[in-house]
Amino acid sequence: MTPISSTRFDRLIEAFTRGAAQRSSRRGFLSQCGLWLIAASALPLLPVARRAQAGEQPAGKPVRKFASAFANLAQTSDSTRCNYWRYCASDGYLCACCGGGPNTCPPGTSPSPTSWIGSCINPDDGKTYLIAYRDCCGQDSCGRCLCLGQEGDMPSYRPQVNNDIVWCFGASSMVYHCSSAGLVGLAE
Amino acid sequence: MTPISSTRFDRLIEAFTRGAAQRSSRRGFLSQCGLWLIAASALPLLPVARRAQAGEQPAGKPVRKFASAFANLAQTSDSTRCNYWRYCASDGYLCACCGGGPNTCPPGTSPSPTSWIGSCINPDDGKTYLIAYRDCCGQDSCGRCLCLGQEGDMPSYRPQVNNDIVWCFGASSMVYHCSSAGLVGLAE
Amino acid sequence: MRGWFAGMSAAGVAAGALVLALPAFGADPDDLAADAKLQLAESHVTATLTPTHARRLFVLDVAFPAAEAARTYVLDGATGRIEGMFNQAYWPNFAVSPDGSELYAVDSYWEKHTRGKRSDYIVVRDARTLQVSEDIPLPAGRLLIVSKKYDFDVTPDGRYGLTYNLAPQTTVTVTDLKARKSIGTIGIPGCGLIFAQAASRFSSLCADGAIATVTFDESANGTIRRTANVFDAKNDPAFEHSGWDKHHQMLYLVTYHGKVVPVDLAGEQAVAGPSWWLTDEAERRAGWRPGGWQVCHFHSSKRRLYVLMHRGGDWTHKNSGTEVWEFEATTGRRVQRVRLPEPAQSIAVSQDDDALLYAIGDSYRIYALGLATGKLLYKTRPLGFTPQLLTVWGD
Amino acid sequence: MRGWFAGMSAAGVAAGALVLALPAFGADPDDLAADAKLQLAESHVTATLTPTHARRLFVLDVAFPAAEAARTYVLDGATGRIEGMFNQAYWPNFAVSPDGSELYAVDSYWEKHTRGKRSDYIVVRDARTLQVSEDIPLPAGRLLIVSKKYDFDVTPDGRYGLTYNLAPQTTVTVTDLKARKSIGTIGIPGCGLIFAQAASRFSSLCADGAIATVTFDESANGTIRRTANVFDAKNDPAFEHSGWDKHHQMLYLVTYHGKVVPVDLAGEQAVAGPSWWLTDEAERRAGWRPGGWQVCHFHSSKRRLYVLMHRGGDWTHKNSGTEVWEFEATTGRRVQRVRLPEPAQSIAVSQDDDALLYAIGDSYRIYALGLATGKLLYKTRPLGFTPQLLTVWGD
Repeated sequence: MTPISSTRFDRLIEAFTRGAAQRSSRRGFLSQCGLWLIAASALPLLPVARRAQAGEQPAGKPVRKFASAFANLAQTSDSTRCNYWRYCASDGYLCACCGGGPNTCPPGTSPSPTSWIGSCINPDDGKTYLIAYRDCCGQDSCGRCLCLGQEGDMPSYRPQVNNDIVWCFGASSMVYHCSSAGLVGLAE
Repeated sequence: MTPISSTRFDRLIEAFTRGAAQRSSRRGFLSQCGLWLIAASALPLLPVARRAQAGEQPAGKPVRKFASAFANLAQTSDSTRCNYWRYCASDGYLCACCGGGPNTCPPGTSPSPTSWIGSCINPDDGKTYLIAYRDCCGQDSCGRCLCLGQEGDMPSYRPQVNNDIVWCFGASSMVYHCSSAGLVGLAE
Repeated sequence: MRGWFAGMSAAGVAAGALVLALPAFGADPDDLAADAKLQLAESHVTATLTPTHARRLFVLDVAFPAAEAARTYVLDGATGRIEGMFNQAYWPNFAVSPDGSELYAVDSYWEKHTRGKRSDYIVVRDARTLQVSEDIPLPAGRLLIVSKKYDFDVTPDGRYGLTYNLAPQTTVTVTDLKARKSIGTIGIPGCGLIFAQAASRFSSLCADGAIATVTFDESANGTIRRTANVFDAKNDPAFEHSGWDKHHQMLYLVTYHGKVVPVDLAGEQAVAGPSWWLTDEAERRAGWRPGGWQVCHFHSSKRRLYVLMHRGGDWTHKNSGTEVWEFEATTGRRVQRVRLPEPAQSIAVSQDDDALLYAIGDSYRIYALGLATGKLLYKTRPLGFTPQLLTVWGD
Repeated sequence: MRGWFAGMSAAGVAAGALVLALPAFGADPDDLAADAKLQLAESHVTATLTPTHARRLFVLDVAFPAAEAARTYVLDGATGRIEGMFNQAYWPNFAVSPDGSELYAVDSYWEKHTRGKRSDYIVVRDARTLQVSEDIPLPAGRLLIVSKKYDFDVTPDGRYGLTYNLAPQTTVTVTDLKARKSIGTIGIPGCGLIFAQAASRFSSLCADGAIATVTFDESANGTIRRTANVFDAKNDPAFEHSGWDKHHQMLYLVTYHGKVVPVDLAGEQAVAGPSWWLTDEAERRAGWRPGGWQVCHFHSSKRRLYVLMHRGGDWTHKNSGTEVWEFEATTGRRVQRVRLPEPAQSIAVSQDDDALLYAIGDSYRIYALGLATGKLLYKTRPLGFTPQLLTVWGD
């Protein structure tokens, strides 16, 4: 694809994604669990979600196979659950519960033309993959399968790593519907 | 007040209310429990409300002091509960839970300039009073204290005795907020 | 820095051929290899629905506590899977075009969601993409009422959409769905609801228990023929959601007390047939009667009537039903009683041969049962805020 | 028939003097006496709120599952009684004017609720009637994000409303609230959030951990002065809802790990003071750290900082807090730990001497506790869909 970095919008994306990519290539703070990038206007609000989150903080230490806490609890078979492996950096309503899938927007919505790249460990092969997180935009909240993610989520004055922003910039509508997560390829 | 019955709108109100009033003056089908007139865009939807309604259908016969089933369960002290005596014909969110009262609209809303007249028994003195039911209009559903009434509720092809219609005709807004119930006086 | 660009492309979405250009990084040694470009392993597409079929289920959520924000969910009725959703607005209606290609939403919007200028439309959507193809204005407005199915109907040929209004006269606005234009309004004094049985004809129920049949022309000039009273509107009114067999132009009025009045709507004037009861005397003594919101539904090719039933006293006509009773509409013979997993407000029946019974439970779950077996196929998680009405293709 | 008329009148509502003219019935012997007219025993009025006071509580419900339909509830903080409600729109903000006379809602509307033309406004409402007095357009738009308090602030003199935007540069739009007009937009590259400390000055937090202070003139020309980094934005960022003492122009940054960085915003350039910890080492080992949505609040005259605390590991900064810890902001001394009846996402403290602590529990109940006693005053029933932010006068 031709870079379209001459527009004002592109410069924003560039600035965002550059920062994100730098972190993703490190064995640091953020790369452990993949990037928690702007994939959704996510929000830790439903009591169910809060409890689920709380439930992931066991008193004792669980057996940890991977550096990523998310990956240690992840599965690769059911994309309608919060712990599907690709969603390590996703936050919001899962498109897979709303008529779409991890890389498909539900009918009546469209993917934001921009996406963030996160990296998630596939627990089956232990390898790290790059994931393109896109919001599907154009209908109000789908309201199904709210997944709350926090790992790597930073305050919104660091927008490139904040998961509360409505990431529909450049889409035909700025109305957030759900969050998707397309597979890019091996991270390294 | 001067009747303003020369408008098209008045003729509707007249037609509605005449029918209603005829029934209310009878010892018949409808007058027992007061009229279930158009006081609200009411709707038996919340599970709580449904259960409450179901709970009012005991297997055995309760002790009945009044002909009105509503009056037999009514109280006169707490206007934020569904069984407050004036609400015998009301249906919807109670204004008394939303910053208003039985005869007061919450701030930011206004009473529909039109009202329906029902008759409710005050269980303290056993007398029947006329009640003016008005919707408060101008904000979306207040969402508090949904009370489901059915007694006297008829299908909407008899609009004067149907409780599903948004009764904000003539108000500055057709958006339903809550249901109020003002005291008119003794019915007889 | 310029050697790098963001992972984005034009949203060539429906084509499904989106290739993601991946960051090619610059000089920072901590970055990935410079100039690396990765293809997106998967395309990122927008799903389209399969063509409308008998087991598609549309659930209208009126969202009572936020009534400006109603929506319709599209489900695969066979599995309960959510296939999509689209927003509706304030106390909307919904219908499917007879050929299944379009969805019609009747909606009222306010300029600032709950205030400002109001506007009313029949919103036409493509049934496979859910994209809006037209907002057809309803200049005469429409009645705002907790959504009832038969405040909107479409003529069997798909030509006209008919919307009910009360402002203050009771009227029906005729919209030419092909020309995308409202063509006029017909007064139906003293009557309400719309049952559109023919290309240029609909019937309504009247406050006195009569049936009014309106035959109209292409300029929305209507001729009304009223019957004598066919039910006792004062003491035993017919449910708004009575059994409607559009295919055979038969309306099976079901009354609060459980009587059925078959009405033949084929002609310019309706003709009522002999009434029968849903219940026998013992069942009535035991308190069995119809109740709920969408109380009845009809299977047209089987000519069967389905009714939500519960035990209760007078004025329990909106109580949820614990059972669905199935009747041969032409004979009044009861075929079976189906006990529901949970009391329900609304039911519908798919119009295919191996029909499914759908129900909206009080917990707002959607249930599906096989009518041949009476077995539960699935229940969904609670859906939306206050799901209210069910629609299947051809109902 | 004309001898009768309906019980209606013009809605002379605010005056409270509505007299209901009651039906005087006609000739039907079954009716009430002909020509009977009854006075309404009560007037039918619209309530107005008392003037804004220290214990009024505003609860912003962002209504996440129907985000177009957010709303703010007005509560009597002393009792938990709902005093009113008004609709907001898509991911809104809210603030009270410094003099308490007006309410400001920052809202984004779509022409058809979720589609069509978008428009952004600061909506001005009278604080006692909740009636809209003006929709001030925000022609440059605003950032759509799950509502955060400091994406909008009002200068202490009440003159300017400042709204944050990211499209794609990060900017602040300056609106003259007295002239009811947006006057311009100021770029704040690399920074976000708005803490308005003076008549023509605000500060923002920057992605690198610096503080930018903008001094602007009446044409919205701004001069930016940045500090060196005052916190470690990469490894231990400061919460967006840190402790903000507008009265003393002091921002108490609270970090994910529980450090406090006091920042003096009085001058043209911010000055950071020595940092301190919310926790001692043993408490940190036990996992105590701040978390939630509106994590902190501040009591200005007492100069006390309140922080929602929980036990958890890294990346639990949005976990609900089980306790609120109270600190002397000037010394870092902990005054008390208040155990909440239920884990909470957001807290606020009334600004009067006998201060109340409010919390939004995970069940969406609002709790109030007396800070002097630690005793629970009340809990409300669950309020709204997803109540998110609390506002008190003078916070």
